[in-house]
Amino acid sequence: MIHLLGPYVVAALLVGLGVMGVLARRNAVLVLVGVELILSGSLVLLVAAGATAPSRWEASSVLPLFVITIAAAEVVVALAVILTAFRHRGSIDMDEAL
Amino acid sequence: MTSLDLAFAACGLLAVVAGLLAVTTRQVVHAALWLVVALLGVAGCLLVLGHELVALVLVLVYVGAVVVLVLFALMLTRAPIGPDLAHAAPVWRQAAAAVAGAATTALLLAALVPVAGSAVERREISNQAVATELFGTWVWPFEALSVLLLAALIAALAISRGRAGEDT
Amino acid sequence: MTLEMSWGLLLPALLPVAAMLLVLVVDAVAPRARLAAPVIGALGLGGGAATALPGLVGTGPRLTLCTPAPEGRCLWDGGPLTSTLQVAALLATLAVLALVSIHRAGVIDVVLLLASASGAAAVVASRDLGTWLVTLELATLPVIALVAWRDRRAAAHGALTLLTTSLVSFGLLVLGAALWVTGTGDPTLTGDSLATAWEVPEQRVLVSLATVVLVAGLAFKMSAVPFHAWTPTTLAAGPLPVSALLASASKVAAVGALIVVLTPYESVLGLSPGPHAVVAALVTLTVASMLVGTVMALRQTEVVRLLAWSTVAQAGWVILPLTALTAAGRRAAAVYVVVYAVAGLVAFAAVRAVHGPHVEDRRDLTAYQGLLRRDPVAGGALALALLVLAGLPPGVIGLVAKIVAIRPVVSAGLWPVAVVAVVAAVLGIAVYVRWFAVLIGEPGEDAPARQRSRRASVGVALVGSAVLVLASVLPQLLVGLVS
Amino acid sequence: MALILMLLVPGAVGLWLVTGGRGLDAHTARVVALVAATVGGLAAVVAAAMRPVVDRAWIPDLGVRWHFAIDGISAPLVVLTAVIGVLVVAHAWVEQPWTDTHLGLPRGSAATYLGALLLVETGALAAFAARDAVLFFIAFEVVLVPMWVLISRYGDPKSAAARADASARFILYTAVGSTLMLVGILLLVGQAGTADLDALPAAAGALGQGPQTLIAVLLTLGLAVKVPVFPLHTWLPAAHTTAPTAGSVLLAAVLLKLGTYGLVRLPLANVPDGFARIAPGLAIAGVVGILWGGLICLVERDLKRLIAFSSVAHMGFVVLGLASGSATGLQAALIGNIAHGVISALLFVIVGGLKHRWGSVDLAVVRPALREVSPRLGFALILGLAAGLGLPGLAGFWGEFLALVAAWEPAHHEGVLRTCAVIAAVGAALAAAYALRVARIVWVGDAVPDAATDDPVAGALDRIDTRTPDTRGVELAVLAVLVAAVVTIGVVPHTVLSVTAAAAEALVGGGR
Amino acid sequence: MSALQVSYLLVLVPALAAVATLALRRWQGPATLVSVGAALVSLLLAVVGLVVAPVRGTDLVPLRGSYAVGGLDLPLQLGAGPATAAVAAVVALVAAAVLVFTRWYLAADDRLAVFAATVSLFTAAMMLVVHSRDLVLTVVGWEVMGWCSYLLIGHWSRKESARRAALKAFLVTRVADIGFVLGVVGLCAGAGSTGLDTVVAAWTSDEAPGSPALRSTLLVLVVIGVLGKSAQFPFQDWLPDAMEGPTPASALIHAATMVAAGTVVLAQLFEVLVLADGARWVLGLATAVTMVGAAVLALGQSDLKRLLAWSTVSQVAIMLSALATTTRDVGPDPALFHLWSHAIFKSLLFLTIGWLSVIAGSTLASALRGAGHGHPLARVAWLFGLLALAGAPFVVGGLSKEHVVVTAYEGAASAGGPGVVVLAALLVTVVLTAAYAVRAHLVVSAPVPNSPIPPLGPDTPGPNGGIGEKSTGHAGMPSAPVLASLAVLTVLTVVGGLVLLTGLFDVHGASVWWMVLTTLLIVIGGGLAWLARGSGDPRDQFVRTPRHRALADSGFGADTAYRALVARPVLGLARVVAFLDREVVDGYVRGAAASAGVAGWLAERGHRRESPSAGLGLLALGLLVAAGTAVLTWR
Repeated sequence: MIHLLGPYVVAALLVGLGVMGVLARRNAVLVLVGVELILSGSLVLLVAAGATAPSRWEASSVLPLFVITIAAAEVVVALAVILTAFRHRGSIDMDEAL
Repeated sequence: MTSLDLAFAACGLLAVVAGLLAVTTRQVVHAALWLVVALLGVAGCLLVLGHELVALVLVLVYVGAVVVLVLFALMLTRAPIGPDLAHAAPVWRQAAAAVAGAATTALLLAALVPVAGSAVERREISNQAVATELFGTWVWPFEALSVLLLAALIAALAISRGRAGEDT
Repeated sequence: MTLEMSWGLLLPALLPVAAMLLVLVVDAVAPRARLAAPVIGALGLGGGAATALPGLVGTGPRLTLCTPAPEGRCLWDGGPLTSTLQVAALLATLAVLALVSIHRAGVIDVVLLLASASGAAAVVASRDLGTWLVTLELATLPVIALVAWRDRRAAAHGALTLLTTSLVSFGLLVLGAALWVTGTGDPTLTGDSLATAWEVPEQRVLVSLATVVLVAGLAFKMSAVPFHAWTPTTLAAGPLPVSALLASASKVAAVGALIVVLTPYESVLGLSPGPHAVVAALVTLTVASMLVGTVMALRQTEVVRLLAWSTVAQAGWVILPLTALTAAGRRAAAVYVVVYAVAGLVAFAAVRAVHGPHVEDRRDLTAYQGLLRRDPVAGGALALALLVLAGLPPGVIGLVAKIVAIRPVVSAGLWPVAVVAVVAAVLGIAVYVRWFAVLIGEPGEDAPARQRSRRASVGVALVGSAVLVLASVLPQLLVGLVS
Repeated sequence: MALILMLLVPGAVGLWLVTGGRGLDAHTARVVALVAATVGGLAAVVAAAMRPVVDRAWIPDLGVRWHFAIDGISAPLVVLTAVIGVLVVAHAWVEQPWTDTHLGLPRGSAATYLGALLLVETGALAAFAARDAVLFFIAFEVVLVPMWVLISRYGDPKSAAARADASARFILYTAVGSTLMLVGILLLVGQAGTADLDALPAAAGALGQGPQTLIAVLLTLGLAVKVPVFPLHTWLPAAHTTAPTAGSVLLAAVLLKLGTYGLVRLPLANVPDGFARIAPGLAIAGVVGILWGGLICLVERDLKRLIAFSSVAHMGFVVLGLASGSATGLQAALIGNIAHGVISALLFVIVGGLKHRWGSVDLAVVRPALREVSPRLGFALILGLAAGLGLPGLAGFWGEFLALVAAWEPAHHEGVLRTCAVIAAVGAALAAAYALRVARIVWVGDAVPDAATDDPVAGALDRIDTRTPDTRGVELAVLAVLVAAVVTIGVVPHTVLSVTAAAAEALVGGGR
Repeated sequence: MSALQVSYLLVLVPALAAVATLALRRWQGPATLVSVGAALVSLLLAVVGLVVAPVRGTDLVPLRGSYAVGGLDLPLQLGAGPATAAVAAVVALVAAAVLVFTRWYLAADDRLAVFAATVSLFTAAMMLVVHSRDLVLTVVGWEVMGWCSYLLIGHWSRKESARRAALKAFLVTRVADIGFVLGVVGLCAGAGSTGLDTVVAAWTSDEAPGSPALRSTLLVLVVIGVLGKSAQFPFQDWLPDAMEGPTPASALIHAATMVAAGTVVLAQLFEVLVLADGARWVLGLATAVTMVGAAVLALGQSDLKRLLAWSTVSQVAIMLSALATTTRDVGPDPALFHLWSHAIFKSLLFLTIGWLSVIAGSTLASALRGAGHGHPLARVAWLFGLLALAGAPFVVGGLSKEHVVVTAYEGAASAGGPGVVVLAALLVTVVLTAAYAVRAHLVVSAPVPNSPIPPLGPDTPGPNGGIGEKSTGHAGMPSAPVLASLAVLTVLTVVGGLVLLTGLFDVHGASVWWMVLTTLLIVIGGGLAWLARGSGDPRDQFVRTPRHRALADSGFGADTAYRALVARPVLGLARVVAFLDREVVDGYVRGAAASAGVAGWLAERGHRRESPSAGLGLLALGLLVAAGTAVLTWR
């Protein structure tokens, strides 16, 4: 037996922290960290949906797998872009205007 | 309050506290490391919820690959080992970010809590079933995912190699 | 699990992928064959568009990837609306490929364009969250790379902006998807899945929130205010063809994705779109986009920035009919975005024909002084595109598109929104007529020299203009596509 | 056939002139344009007499059809537009804005100018003939860009800023109106389920009071900009002052008519109850416009602006007639519309000619008496002024008189409309005052100093070309046609009234 | 030829003549011949009309069916009755005489043909008013007359005073026409038709379309228009100024057309007018004030042409007063009869003074002293004209004035309307009229030989603001046709009263007692003037100081009052409105443009930092907005 309140609260907190991280950080890499937190919060939510009742086509298991993979792909591109930007701008400060 | 609840609470607490530190710490490398902790906490949560496969993938992909990449990126962009003063955001902005985060949390809680209901039986999820669905029903997006990965690979390669001077 | 699958319907998305793989293979086998990649790419895109054509005329359901009845759900819908958007996205990508110009297009350009095109073609047809998420990112991610991989400071900056916003938008999309699954227990974006959740008030709230978050995430891709900040930076900094891609194919994909999200609501809300959260969110987006985009465009003198802000404004116009949450509104949005994509492409192509590939050129409005006399072909195409964007005859199709866009809103009783649209339309006329006035003026002395390698740009501009003229004479050709 | 010819010939030739034919030399372009305008005009006259119908699907998904027909209400306007179309093209022999160089810059080609004229004519004809609400809107919009080109490109060569301001005002202002009207049309069409103007009144008649009022407000607001009704008139003086003569003529004689015609066609015909509800407001705006325009004309220095403001006043009478809601009022509005078309066209041709001769039409500049130096032009001017002040026997009288009668005995809101009638009658006296002011200054040369030697403006007098050449040739012909029209409508108003009678009766449901 | 056909022809012939004359204006001679010929044809027609004039009470058959404009019928019919036939005849006569005179008087004018055309048009308009059986046609003729008077008065447009006088004449009458048009509009709208008979029938029936108060108001409005056109108080001042026009124009305006039109119209509306006490009071009071005031002013004028002008004002007031006082039984014919007689003697007077002024070079009394010497016909014409003006018994003017006085008495006796006031005013006026008539005669026939004053050019005003007459370039002896027409008019002045024998005018017999009384009054007035004749202008005995003279010449300063009360406030208002239009009404346009600009500026400031994090900041904003709307609106 498990209460669903727990996962929901954790998910909400993680997403909130992620939003905060995205907004507060000036370092582009650390913005990524915030995004990862939002994603992990969402994962908790997704998984919780499948933990108690069978979701259609096991979506609550499959979708997290997709999300993790997409996120990995994104991170790869993101880091490449960040490195390029660093190469050209000399910094990855998000506040730096063009 | 069941034992599962307790276990979940522990993992969740770990994840949240680590997440908080990850978004607030001044030391960029620490932020990445705290992220690892937070992700481990999340993985624990997933385990408690019965999704071993997802938890495993999370740990493998995120902790094993993503965070390492992040660390590399931090190094390559010459992040200081100590507190990163160059990228310190002003206090008002941190406060605003905190407010935005809190608002998001509140919004989500306001929507989620009413549907939480009472304790329910945890469902056993068989990896067999997941695999069947993944390669049965979900085969089409799964293939699309592979294309995405390929494209991302090429993209990352192209970006990091660059092409000097020329423009389209 | 067995899936009913008809390959024909999947071809619009599959052919570009196949072409992409083929390009990679050819490149590996014969790296010297420089022309191979663009040609294969063009064939893939053209073929994809061609295979989508039957959907334009076909009647009856064109569903595939369906699970068995009775609880069957389909993951893919290749109906007329989808096919229209697919054709538009694929052809727009083809036009961008042409703009990149055959000689310069490297393997990487082609591959990334193809990947993006297949993502766009797939996302508009998807009916489940998995496909939707994956293909939406497939449509987006290569574009970021396309912006970034040219080795320039401005491009890198633009890419960084695009990247961060796109990452956050992805986070929002996933969050929205999670909420949706939590609310409905169903990963498909269909009316059925929504209807069951609609019965329970708490779930209804949850689902509404999910949709709002999804809409917010998509607003990034559509560059709707307030999720638009990347647009002027990225469009102005990136290569012109990629900006054209962002303004056309990417926008079509984003609108398609938005339509996918909103379609379920037609069954539950369409009849009485009152003060619902989803409607409120859409109205906010459309009003803010239309007004801010136009007002900002009014002040720009750099033409790409002007086009970028006009993209923002047009995003508002695209969302406008969707606020009605009716089938008519959905179709209207498709028509509008297609018209906009064509006109935008023509405008970008004309700009490229005037300035050439060098972004560092002074792309100022003054460079267009008297263009219609100096360069009747590019000038004429640009003038037509501007009139279409402004919605003024002889750009009748632009006017028809505006009528089409306003109609569902008015029918749904949201006429105050329509009145805001009136203001935006008038400001928009001011924006485009300002440029148009420069075009038809007398040539100044300091006009930039005519570019040499501009055949491709002029060609794209001419083909686009031909489409616009044809559609102006017979709007039914375009309007009728989606019904 | 006649309908198609009427729309196709000027439209196609106009489009060709502004695109492919821009290279044509001025003479060829003029001949081509004149032939096109004449053929189109003849076709229009034939169409107005034969009343053919064209009806085929265009955008089935929007329910929009190519549905053109001419009825009693549009027939006089179609003929007016056709005649004015020929006249403005012919006027290109007199005034040639493409050669008016300022600062040594050429100003576009003759072909573009003539093409724009033809396109405006086409748009107006299409709007008058359209029997589909959405089609009407599209045709309504067609005139915007060519007219904008005429103002911004071929307008007053002296001030580029004024041209930009006036043309932007014109296009944005009218776009506000037309888009509001579009919202109204779409609301109407959506509620009634058809866009066919023949079927709309019946379909929309069943609407409730609320929707009717809303639709009427939107439509009326939108169209009031075009009319223009006070206080939405401020685009008009700027546009008139800046536009070339032909542009002013088209603007006054054709484009303003689109507004009133639209008011008749859309709100009055389709949502009569709603229109009746807002009629008092409209009537008040109309009479305020009468007074407002009349008063400004008493002190306005620029003659073109003055005539523009007098247009505001005259259209006030038309609006008053419409607001009365009776068949008499409708007839008054229709004949007032036509009359204002020919009178203002006449005045603008004259004033344009004067501006051409004098360089400016500032009334404060001392000039010789027109009746002395160019009697024919002077005669035309005094006739135009007399018609403008509503002298019986000339065109302007009938619209004003009948509007007053209609407002005195309206179909609704008797108190408000009677008051409006009284005020409008006062406005008619103002019309006399400003018309005579112009006559006194221009026609009889009030400001001619008796002794030029001790006059401070004597120096200025020397610079002015006092040998104002009299009108001749094409200009004379244009003036003669307009004068004939003014007198004919004035003496035999039944030429217009009998055409519109049946349709007007049908529109307001058979009399009062 | 039926009376109807005659009436149509009487309108058409001068109108067509006007067009033809205008078309031929390059050739002055033939052009004027055409108009003179047409005038003579009209005269002939009018005489025929007198013969075929229908018997009283006969219905007129319309030539064709009526038009309908919406709910309004427009019969647009003409008609003729005995009185109208007589009025038409005198109009035709005066017009013909004026045109004949013009050909001589303006022979050297380069715009002679235009003048003649205008006169023809003027005549046509008056004929239209006279014969109109439709209020719209009445308005048409009414306004066209106003316009023609503008053209005629302003004929010498090289002269500032003429330009101003023309403008003033038109504007003053036009302001009064606000009332006229409104009244007509109200009457027609109420009756649902513009046909005169329908309107009269509707408004006199028991089920009138409006309350008696409304009826009275509408007629007051009509009366206001009439007061304007007929130069009655408070609109009187335009008429003396109109003397700036050429003398033939004055003759036409004063004698038979414009100022008399009000009488004709009110006579047409008589059936309604007698029911409208308010209108009768307004008319009676205004005319009473006018007839006395104008007579006083006539006595004090330094310019004989202006004297005649004021006498016109006074005489027209007498005509109109008859309409204000007459009872239903008596009817409007006394007024029309006075119109008839006034037309004859006033045209005679004007043409004579035109001739005299050519001799003297000015119309100032000082210049005209003794101008009658050497021109016996002129002296005789002048004498008989003045006799008629003064109302001497048995000449035409005396007869008609007698009838007016009797009418006023009967009106006062039957105790309704403003009869008493009018009667008192009439009696005072009789005295004053006799006085200024005697004065006018004394000036012209003074034994002092004409002092040679050089003829004045048209562009230079005469001394004291007098009226400079056009030099005609001949020695002052008119052509034979002119002399003939003067003779005809003189004869008619004497024997015109015989028209009463034809029964065209339906008037009651005059009372011998009243005749004796008025004769007495005339003798008193004339005697006083004769006694005061002194050595110079007899006026000097009445008006001694220059200040008073200036006051008299300026018509008690009415012009100043017009400027102060009407012109200046209106112009001030116009300036205010122009300012408002520029700064306030246009303000919202510019405000919209400016606010778009400001919004753009603000938005641009908001987007100035194109840093990646700015986008994220906007995201936060967007999220909060979305959350807010979601919370507020979800359901």
